[in-house]
Amino acid sequence: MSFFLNQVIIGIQLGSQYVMVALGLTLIFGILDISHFAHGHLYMIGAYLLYMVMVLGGVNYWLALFICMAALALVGMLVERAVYRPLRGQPQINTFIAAIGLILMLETLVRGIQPKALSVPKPIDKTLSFGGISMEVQRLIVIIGAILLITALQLFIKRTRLGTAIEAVAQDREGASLVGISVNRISALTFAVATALAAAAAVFMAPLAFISPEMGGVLILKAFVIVVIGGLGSIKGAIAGGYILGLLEALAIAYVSSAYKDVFAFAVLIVILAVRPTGLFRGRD
Amino acid sequence: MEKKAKYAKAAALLALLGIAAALPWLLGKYQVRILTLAMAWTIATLSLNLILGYAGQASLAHGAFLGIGAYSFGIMVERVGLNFWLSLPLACLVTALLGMLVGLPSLRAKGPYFAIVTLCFNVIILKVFENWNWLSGGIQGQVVPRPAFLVQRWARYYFVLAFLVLTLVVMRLIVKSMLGVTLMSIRSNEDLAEAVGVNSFRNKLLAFVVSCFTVGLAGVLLALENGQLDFTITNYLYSFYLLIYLLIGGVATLSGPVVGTIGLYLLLDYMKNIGIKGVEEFRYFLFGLVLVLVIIFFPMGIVGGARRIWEWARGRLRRGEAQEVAG
Amino acid sequence: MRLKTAIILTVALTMAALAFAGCGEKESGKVTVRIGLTAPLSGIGAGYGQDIKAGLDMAIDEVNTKGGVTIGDTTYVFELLASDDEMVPESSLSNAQNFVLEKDIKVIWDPTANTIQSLMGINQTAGEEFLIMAYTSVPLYAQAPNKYMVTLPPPFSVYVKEWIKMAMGKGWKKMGMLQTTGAYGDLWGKTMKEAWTKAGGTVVAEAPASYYTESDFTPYLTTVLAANPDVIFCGGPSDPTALVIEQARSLGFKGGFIVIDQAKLDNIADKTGMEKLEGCIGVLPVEQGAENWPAMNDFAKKYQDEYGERVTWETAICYTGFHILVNAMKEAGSVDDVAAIRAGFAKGNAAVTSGEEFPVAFSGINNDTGALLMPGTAVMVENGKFVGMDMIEWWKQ
Amino acid sequence: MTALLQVQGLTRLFGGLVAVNKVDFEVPQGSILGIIGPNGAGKSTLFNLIGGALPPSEGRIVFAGKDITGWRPYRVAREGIARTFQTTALFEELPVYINLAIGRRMRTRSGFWDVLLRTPRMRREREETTAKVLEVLEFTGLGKYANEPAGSIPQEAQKRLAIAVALMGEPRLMLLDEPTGGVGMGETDEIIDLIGRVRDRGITVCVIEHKMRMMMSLADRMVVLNFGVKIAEGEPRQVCEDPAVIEAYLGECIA
Repeated sequence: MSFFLNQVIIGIQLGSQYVMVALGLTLIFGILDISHFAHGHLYMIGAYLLYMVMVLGGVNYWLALFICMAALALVGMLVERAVYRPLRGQPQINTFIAAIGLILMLETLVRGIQPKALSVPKPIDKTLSFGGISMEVQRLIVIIGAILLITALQLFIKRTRLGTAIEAVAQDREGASLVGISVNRISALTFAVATALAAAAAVFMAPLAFISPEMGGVLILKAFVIVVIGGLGSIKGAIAGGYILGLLEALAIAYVSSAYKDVFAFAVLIVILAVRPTGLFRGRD
Repeated sequence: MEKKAKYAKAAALLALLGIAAALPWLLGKYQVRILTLAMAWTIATLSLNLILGYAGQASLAHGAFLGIGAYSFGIMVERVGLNFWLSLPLACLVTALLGMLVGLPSLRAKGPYFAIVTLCFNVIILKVFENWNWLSGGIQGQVVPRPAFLVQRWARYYFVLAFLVLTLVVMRLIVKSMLGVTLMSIRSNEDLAEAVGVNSFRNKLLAFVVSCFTVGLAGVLLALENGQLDFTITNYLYSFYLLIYLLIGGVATLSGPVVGTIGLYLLLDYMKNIGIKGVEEFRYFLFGLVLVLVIIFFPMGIVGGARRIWEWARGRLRRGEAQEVAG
Repeated sequence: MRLKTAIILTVALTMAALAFAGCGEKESGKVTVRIGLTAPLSGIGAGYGQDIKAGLDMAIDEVNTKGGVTIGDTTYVFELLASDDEMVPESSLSNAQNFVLEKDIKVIWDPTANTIQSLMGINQTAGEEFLIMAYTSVPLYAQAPNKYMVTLPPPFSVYVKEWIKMAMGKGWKKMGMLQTTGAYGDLWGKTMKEAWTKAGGTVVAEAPASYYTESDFTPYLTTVLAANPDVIFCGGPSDPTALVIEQARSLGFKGGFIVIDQAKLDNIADKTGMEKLEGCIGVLPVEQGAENWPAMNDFAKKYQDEYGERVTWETAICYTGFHILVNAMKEAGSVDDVAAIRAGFAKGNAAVTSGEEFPVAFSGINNDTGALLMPGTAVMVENGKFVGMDMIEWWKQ
Repeated sequence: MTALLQVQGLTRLFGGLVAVNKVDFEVPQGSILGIIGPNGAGKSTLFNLIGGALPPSEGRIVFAGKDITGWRPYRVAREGIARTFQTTALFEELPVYINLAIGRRMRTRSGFWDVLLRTPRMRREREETTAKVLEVLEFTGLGKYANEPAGSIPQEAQKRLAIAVALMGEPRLMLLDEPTGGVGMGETDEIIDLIGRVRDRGITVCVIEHKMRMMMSLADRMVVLNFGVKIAEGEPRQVCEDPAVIEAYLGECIA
């Protein structure tokens, strides 16, 4: 029983990471209709930023969290301005190609500068044990961090003027431009928020694993699937989808087959989409 | 005028075919090999063009189907010992059949939802081939024996060239027929197409199955050229690459896939073997840059862009003539 | 008229310059021999490929600065052409084709098990033969029926028996398996499982993981640890292996590890510290080899100076292997007759290197299989130290 | 006159919302039925239910004696019901003549193998389609736009094109959703004239409009919807004087 519970908690932690990345992706998709496949690679850049700020710069972990979020938000806005804005009005699949181009550029660049894997120390290097379950403190930080960020995002969208504007555009693009909200500003802002979320995810996750140029590629695939399963543009969907995938993986490793866990997880996702062809929470078409 | 243009086009195509036929005698063995591979990939891109370019459904499972076609051929010839000429169409049929099984549930989903379902399928196939050593041949892969008449490199070149021409002819027949127009109507406005009596699901399924058959053929040809296979042939990255070739070349055209695939394939190979250190190391950076720039400045791909430039130039020319007459 | 002359002159001069530039082939009467390397130079395996390349670069540099090698009445210098294959067999095939057909290369190094097979499919083609210098420990390659292939490191089966002896000596009976997935990991897993159960042990849990795509092994570890193993069999590339060990310790695992040969214990120790490696069984770290082979010390130092990192087995073995190749060419009296070069390995003392002179001592070659004879050494971490066993001269067993 | 289309107790729920509530009406053969009502009255939903784009929650749709409730749109279309959409739906990037040819597709049978083998059937059908396209181009006066992409011709011509595409399948009933919507006042005459001529070809027509004045002259009968409920039905004049209608329209139609 405690083994099952252990796997569930790990699944939630895996899911937390997926949710943080998928949230940004679903915001960008819902609001701007962009298949921002390079999101995972911005996450990777976030991890390297953490390395630079914390290991090379000697800054405290928690301060580094905010520095990385702010810095990566800027990078996100830059990407939006340089790559996606010129593509506005083009078919969605074109943004997908541009995103792949961006992925290739970012990954090659990082690898050219630092080909070897790096690691950052844990801010609290302890393991907690209770009732037969043992887990590192850092994993709790990931789980709690994700919950805090989800709440913050909800508050931002529901309580602030800018946030409501974002939601307005998500619901009706033309309507929003009629009310006088600048689409350019919303677009830049969405990227800033989404990328800051990715940075937070990277900062939380980096001490648990190691940092490599490839770390974004695997993650983005899962995050994108989550966004679609949840329903494109649906925040609720991204949250639910992220935790579902995390749990599926953790339980598949334990009870199905570790080598075939992706086969199992992705097959379940296909079944979900076959039953609900527009995602768990009906997203935009 | 119209007729003249038609003859000019036919002559240009014939000349192109002539050049293609002469190439093995002008180029080195390595270039012949690269061109053979590029042509096989072109067939794969053409197959994606049918389902994505014309029917408007972005399949991200073509990497998987490419591998399935290649492996079923390899297994039939090497392990089962079937005759070459029997295995070739059978491998394509197996791919098409699997395409039907995948298409039946997945084509009900639309747009990005369909793309993701197919992507999930591709991931599953990749993982199965990666982990199931009996199927993939494990570390030693799957040997693909070649028949005697394909032992020579130039023979394989002509073999693939023949299939490329055949694929182009069939695609043209489809695209220029009522069937092609029906597919385009689904791409353009599926609700309206249904409202005017088009069974969109059936037509999409047909396009998907034909597309899978064709990508299976591409897989067989790749397997023949390489002589061996391993699980990476089912990688979903190949689905992405086909998408890149298609969109950079020019979607929903017949020349786009040819230009895009051969152009980009040769570009990557050139950057790798040019022998300049920076270029080789950062070739994917440059490749990515090319993708971003082309898609920003030529949203309709190289062929679409060239067409627009040509029309613009012709328009200017005509206006110039008109002004001269007026003056 | 004058302009035309000027243009013609310029063109002629440029072409002459280009022609001379292209003539690097023969500098001061020496002929350049090109050697090919197809390896992962970018992507996940980049570090590994770069280590191989470093060994070859160092050896070639050394041979060339000494003025090259004289065979018959010609003096040869060497040039390494390295091409990235990202560990994809199709790319390595293309690289090899490019080397052979375009660059006239007769010897190609390939350090990844799954890409070697694709080279074996083409290297005996009449008129396009080339020699494969295979850096792989997969045992089936050490017995491969390929006329033109030489394998460098010892086959991994060499270690299995010793490792099991060490582990059983500790009283460990229950093994959990968490090795890398894929064909290479599967082969390892199968070999280990068979030998372990045969020796009287039991396998209590199996959760292989993809070391190339996973970044967090905890869900695998909890699954394995739930079965209370005495020892965990793990390994893939060094970085993720270090993570597996570190996370296992974080979860409170006190037992030992058996680490497959792909992972380097010294690199792992750099990440985790020796304390967490207690009870870890694996392949002797490269610098410990200096106990038997004194030349290793100088080599390691030289490498450290040049590359700023600790040397690896890949670098040391390929460095020595290149010298053996040159010996074989000398014995063969040819740099381009593939059959003769391959035969040259078995002539005289071509494949015998002394530990006084080279970082790795090879004892020759098995002329039937093409396997170079390098002893393997198993070690175990005890009380914070690598405790080595004797060198295993597996070809004598 | 027999009823070509019978709608009985048709209901559609969206979540808790009733978009169409137990609506009954009949359309006699060869007539023009006007369906009017304020915005959000459920008119377009009604067409979506008849056309098969949405499955009804309750009720029956009988067309020419056949129960077609819940059929997929393409089967409904093949049965002989053609429709246009409120926001003009065309195959925008395709030329006008191809738009028309697609409208004919359901009456042709050549498939994949005919295309590959270029069978006589395919050639025959191609000729038939060409003839029909020319005929409909002539009938709708769209000849001069034949080669232009449908999305680039004037708004009013697009409206006529939508009707032309519907005509290509030789329907027995045509459902027109705001055929003059978004068209300037001066340009509606041609469309109204076209609808009249469509009826003269023997095709029964249902028109959604909220320009009531236009319906007065065109429709033989009218059905008025408000909040998904049918509030009136009958001759145009009679419907217009109905107090419930006047209330719903805030007296708009009295003028």
